[in-house]
Amino acid sequence: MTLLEVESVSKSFRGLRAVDDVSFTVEEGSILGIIGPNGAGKTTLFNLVAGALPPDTGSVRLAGTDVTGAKPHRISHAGMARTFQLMKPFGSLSVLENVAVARMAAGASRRRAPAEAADVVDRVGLTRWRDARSEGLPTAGLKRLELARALASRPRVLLLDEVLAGLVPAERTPVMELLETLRRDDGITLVFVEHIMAAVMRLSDSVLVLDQGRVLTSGEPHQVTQDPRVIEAYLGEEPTVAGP
Amino acid sequence: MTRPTTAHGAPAEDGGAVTAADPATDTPVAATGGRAWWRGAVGRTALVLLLAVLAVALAYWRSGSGVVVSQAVVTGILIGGVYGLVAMGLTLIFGVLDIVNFAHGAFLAVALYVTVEMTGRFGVHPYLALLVAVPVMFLLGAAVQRGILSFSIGQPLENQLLITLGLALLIDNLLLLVFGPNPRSVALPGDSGVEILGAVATVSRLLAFGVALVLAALLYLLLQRTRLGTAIRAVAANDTGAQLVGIDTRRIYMLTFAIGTACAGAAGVLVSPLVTIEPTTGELFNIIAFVVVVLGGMGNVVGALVGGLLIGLTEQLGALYLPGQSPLLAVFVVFVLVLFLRPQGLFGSKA
Amino acid sequence: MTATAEREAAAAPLPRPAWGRHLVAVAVLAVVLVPLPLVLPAAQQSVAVRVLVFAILAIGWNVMSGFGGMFSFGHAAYFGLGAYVSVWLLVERGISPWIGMLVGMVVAGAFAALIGFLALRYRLKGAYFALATFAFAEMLRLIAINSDLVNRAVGYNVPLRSEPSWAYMQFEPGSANYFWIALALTVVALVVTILFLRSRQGRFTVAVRDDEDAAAALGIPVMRTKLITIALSGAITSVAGTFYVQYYFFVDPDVAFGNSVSIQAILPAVIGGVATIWGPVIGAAVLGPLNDVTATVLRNPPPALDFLQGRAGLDVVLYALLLILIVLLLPQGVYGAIRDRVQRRRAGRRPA
Amino acid sequence: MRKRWTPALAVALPVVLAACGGSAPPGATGSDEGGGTGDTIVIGSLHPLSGAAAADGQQMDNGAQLAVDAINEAGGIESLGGAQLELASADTQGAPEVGQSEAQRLIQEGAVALVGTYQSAVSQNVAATAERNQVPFVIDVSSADEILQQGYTYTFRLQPSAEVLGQRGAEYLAQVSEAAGAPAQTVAVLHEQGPFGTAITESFRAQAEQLGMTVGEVITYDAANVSDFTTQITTVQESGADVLMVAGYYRDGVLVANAVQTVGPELDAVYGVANGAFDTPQFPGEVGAAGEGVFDANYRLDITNPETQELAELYEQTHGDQMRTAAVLSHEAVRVVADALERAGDTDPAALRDAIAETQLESLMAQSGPIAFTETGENENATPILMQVLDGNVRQVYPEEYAETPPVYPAPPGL
Repeated sequence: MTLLEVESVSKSFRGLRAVDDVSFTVEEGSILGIIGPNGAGKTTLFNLVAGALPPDTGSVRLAGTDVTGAKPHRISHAGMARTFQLMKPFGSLSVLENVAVARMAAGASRRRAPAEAADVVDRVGLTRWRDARSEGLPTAGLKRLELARALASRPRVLLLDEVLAGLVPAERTPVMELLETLRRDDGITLVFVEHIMAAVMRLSDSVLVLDQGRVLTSGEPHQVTQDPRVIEAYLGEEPTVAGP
Repeated sequence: MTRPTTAHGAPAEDGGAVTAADPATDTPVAATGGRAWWRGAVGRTALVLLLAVLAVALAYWRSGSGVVVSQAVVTGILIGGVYGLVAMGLTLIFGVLDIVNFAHGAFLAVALYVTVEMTGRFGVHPYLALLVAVPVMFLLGAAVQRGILSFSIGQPLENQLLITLGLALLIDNLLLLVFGPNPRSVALPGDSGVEILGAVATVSRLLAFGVALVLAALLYLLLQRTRLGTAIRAVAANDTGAQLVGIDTRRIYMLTFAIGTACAGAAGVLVSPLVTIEPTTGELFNIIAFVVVVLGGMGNVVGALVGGLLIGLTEQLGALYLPGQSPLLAVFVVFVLVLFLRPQGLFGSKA
Repeated sequence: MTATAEREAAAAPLPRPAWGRHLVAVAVLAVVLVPLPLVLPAAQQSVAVRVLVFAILAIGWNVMSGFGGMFSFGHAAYFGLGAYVSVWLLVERGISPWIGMLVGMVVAGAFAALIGFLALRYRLKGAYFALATFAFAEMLRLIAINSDLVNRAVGYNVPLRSEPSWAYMQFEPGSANYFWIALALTVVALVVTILFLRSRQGRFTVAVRDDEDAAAALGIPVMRTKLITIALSGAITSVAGTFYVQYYFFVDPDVAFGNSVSIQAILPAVIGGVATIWGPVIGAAVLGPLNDVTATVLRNPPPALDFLQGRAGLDVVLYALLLILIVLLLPQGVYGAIRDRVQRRRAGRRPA
Repeated sequence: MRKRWTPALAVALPVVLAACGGSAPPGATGSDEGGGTGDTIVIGSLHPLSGAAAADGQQMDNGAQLAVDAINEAGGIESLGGAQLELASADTQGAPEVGQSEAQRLIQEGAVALVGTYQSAVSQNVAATAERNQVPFVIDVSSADEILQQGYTYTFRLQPSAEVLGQRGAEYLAQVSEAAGAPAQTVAVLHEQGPFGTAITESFRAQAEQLGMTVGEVITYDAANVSDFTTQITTVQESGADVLMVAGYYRDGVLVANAVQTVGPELDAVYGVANGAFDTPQFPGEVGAAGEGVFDANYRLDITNPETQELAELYEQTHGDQMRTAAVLSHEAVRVVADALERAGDTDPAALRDAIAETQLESLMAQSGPIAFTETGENENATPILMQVLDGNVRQVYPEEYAETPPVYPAPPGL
């Protein structure tokens, strides 16, 4: 079943087309990787899909319901969660409270939320930091916190904006494993933006390549990386295989 | 102002868009340049002029007397010049240091008393007090910024607000202690009424207005044409960025506050013949000056002048529309409308 | 770079929110303070009541501006509405101020939400938001001054009753009942604040303050959360206004809506500690008597300072100096500083 | 950042301690001054010693102190064994709640009576406090009619009420202009929008219309913010009024005079009623020629009275400043209390109140008789007189018994 349908969405900022007529669909339980050079419009695309920005044109459908331009909290309630590339913790709250708030926002009662949140915290491997003030976490911790909060809202689709960036290779593997279990055991559909090609190759069922706001190509991971246009777009950008 | 959270790192790959769409976070500073801005500014000026003409026509219709309306317009423009004069220093401070400086009126009062002493003791022409008041206020401003305000940088908005309020209270009451409560006055030799367009105005007001124009021009040149001005604008636009290119932001903060306070000093001397001088006189201008600053766009000295004129006119014509209501009500209505519709100020660029 | 080290340090465990302990502390405070009027002489008792009025005012402000992160410089609007609505009902309609208090809360809360909606709808932030709230409070003042409905600039006197009356909140002068009522209202305001912060809605408020985008993405309705916070803040502050009139017997537009009221709402919270439960109370306890202390010290100065006696304005100078010093040296407020200190201790780190 | 802790604590501690000290029971300060006991009797004086009205407030406090000194020098309160008076001064800062708590403090420290306060809002509060504590309160200055309409029995007022001021103001205008053969016909009014200006205007308008004058244009303004009156004066000029009545305070009064000079409307007179500027000694100096000929109908110290002259001289010697009328009223307020103490021979508040209610005391003010109080506590002989700025001095010009010199009417601006 098609869970997420994005149909020719566009967005301009003062004449600059950040996202230009982008369409794609995501099947339930699949993983879509989105790649593209810096400034390709990936984060803007996420903002359009998750409701942080209204698209100028086009539509977004989640499980058959039109959510184009809906407020972010409505989209969240409809079953879509996201993480932010620039981490946005609730700085004054502890890690556990951060996740508990997310549970409550998804409807859990004040009493049950902490226990349920604790499970999520354990699951993403933040147990050690559970009672730490979140704004003091190191980058790796904040990335996991983003993930934990998004998971706490028990989404059907999870949009991940560079959850691996800023992690050292040793830290990446457990996160990738976690993402795989999310799909396998929880049946969560994943859409993720990532620079680290190894992760894209390993996780994605299919890949969407953006360049200058447009879809350059899409398809199976291996086809896409062979595509000369993709190689050209990335030329001089950064190595196609290793992360920064 | 939100509570301090994590300092966000370098700008996002393409994620700056969300914040860029939010006008209130922009920090425009005196004419950020660019042709588009000019075209926009000209357009807005035309719009403002059109509105002004409409307002005058309406006022005429309400009051039915041409003399009254032309007097209101002349008075409004002249008072507006004074408002602009007072707001100029404030807008610089607001734009660069991001401080809502409630002590601005109190600084102005200090200059008033400097003028009183100069004319009273030495019998000099009041405007000669400029030579003393401006440098003295410059040094006072520098000292206050270094000695007090610099410690509050990075503190939340309400802390800074309370510190400047405390300063105002302190200065007002020191003036009361030193000079006593009796009202003083300064007379401008040869001050008399002059007729303009069927209305009358005093020479002192005309002069204050003229000097306000000159001062605005000087400040504009300072900001646009000097190295210091460039540095000030850079700090206003982005202080971390300015620091990265080697600008000593601490020094710029101090100099800007000093310049702003010196402007209050100049304003104090110029308005001294127009007001009754008491320790609390400066407070009269505080509220209006803030309105003017927001109207003109913070950090924008030319905007402050234009904003001052608009408020002066609003006050005068508003009194004709709403007889029996306080003219300030009209001022606040305009203020709120501008806040809502153009929070970056009428002449602020949209960055 | 020490940034990492600092982060590690800052990530020290936060104490779990101890709502229960806060509630117990409120109860203890109440019990300790109840006998106060029996030992305090009348003049000090009126200072104590003033402290409590300031405290309620600031507790209200703190909900919106501390916990909600929306800086209000116009809380005079809600204080004034609480004062005017209740006194109007009392004088013009003979309705008990207790009912007036409830009506005032509703009116102030609704007005606060309306202002909040407009300001947020147009995305005002920081100083701009503050100036907008200020403008609305001033507009209320100016309208009241010229409105026949509320007696224009003359304001209202609370009619004196021949007999003390609980129903009309009026007792003999210096009656301990005034203190007790103020204390009870303060306690209720504190308890409401604590329960609110503990509730889902309160958690949302803090989350939205810390990061709006993240909160929205997690399914928290940002606008609604903010408006609820603002309305609660306005309602709490209005209670201070209602009580003020019943205690001081008089209100006019300047007393109710003047910007000095807005400042008095901010001061205790900042002095005591913004966004802390106890900050406003502690701040009010420090500030309320401060005025009287500076005045008393200067009325009877130590011999060395005798020459200062009778210099008008000096007490205010001293007050202003102390104010500036406190804000500069304790940017987190008294309570905030103590809390940080304790937390650091607990984390086993001594300050550098 | 963290290093700030220690000094911060060092500062905070004394503040907190001081704060605690403030709310603790009064120590040495209170009981030493001790009220009605022993040989000193404390009278509380509540005035705005700081803030916008500090100039008047300080004068008033000085005036009260001079009265206390004079009475003590003359042997104190004889019926109480020559008991000495002591003035306990408090600064209301012009704020109602400060006025209230200071009043409470003074009462607690044993003040047998209170005098004050200048601002009507503060007086309202102090009156309620005095009433509820049953301590007599003699208002020296505060015009709001409402204060004495609350049925208070412990509050008395020396200055004429707004109602009397407005009425007499209208009568004098009618009489003076008629006598000069140029009866005032159309009066324009410019008044500050507070309770003071509004109340004066209402009673003036009622009386003026009864006397056959027309009150035309009525313009209000906000005294706290106004900075120019040229538009308002132009409106007056266009309305064709022949007299401009002005009710306001000092700063705005000065601005009005200046604007009148600038615009130059054709008026027979600029006529203040209880104006805060027009009859002050500073006014002619501040506005120069613009003040010439300006009238003010206001309560006034009677400079034709030798005793008043004496007091004025004494004041100038002691304080190096010209005495204002407000200072005389505070002086009188203390004298009223002292006189009542003398007659009652008792410091009991109730006895004192009854004695004050029966006061018959010669006044240093221009009054139509001795100080005596009506049922509601108004000074029944309080009256304004008419003054005019002539040759750079404020002169008493009407009614005749107080006139230093006859009025000049018409007195077009810039005479």
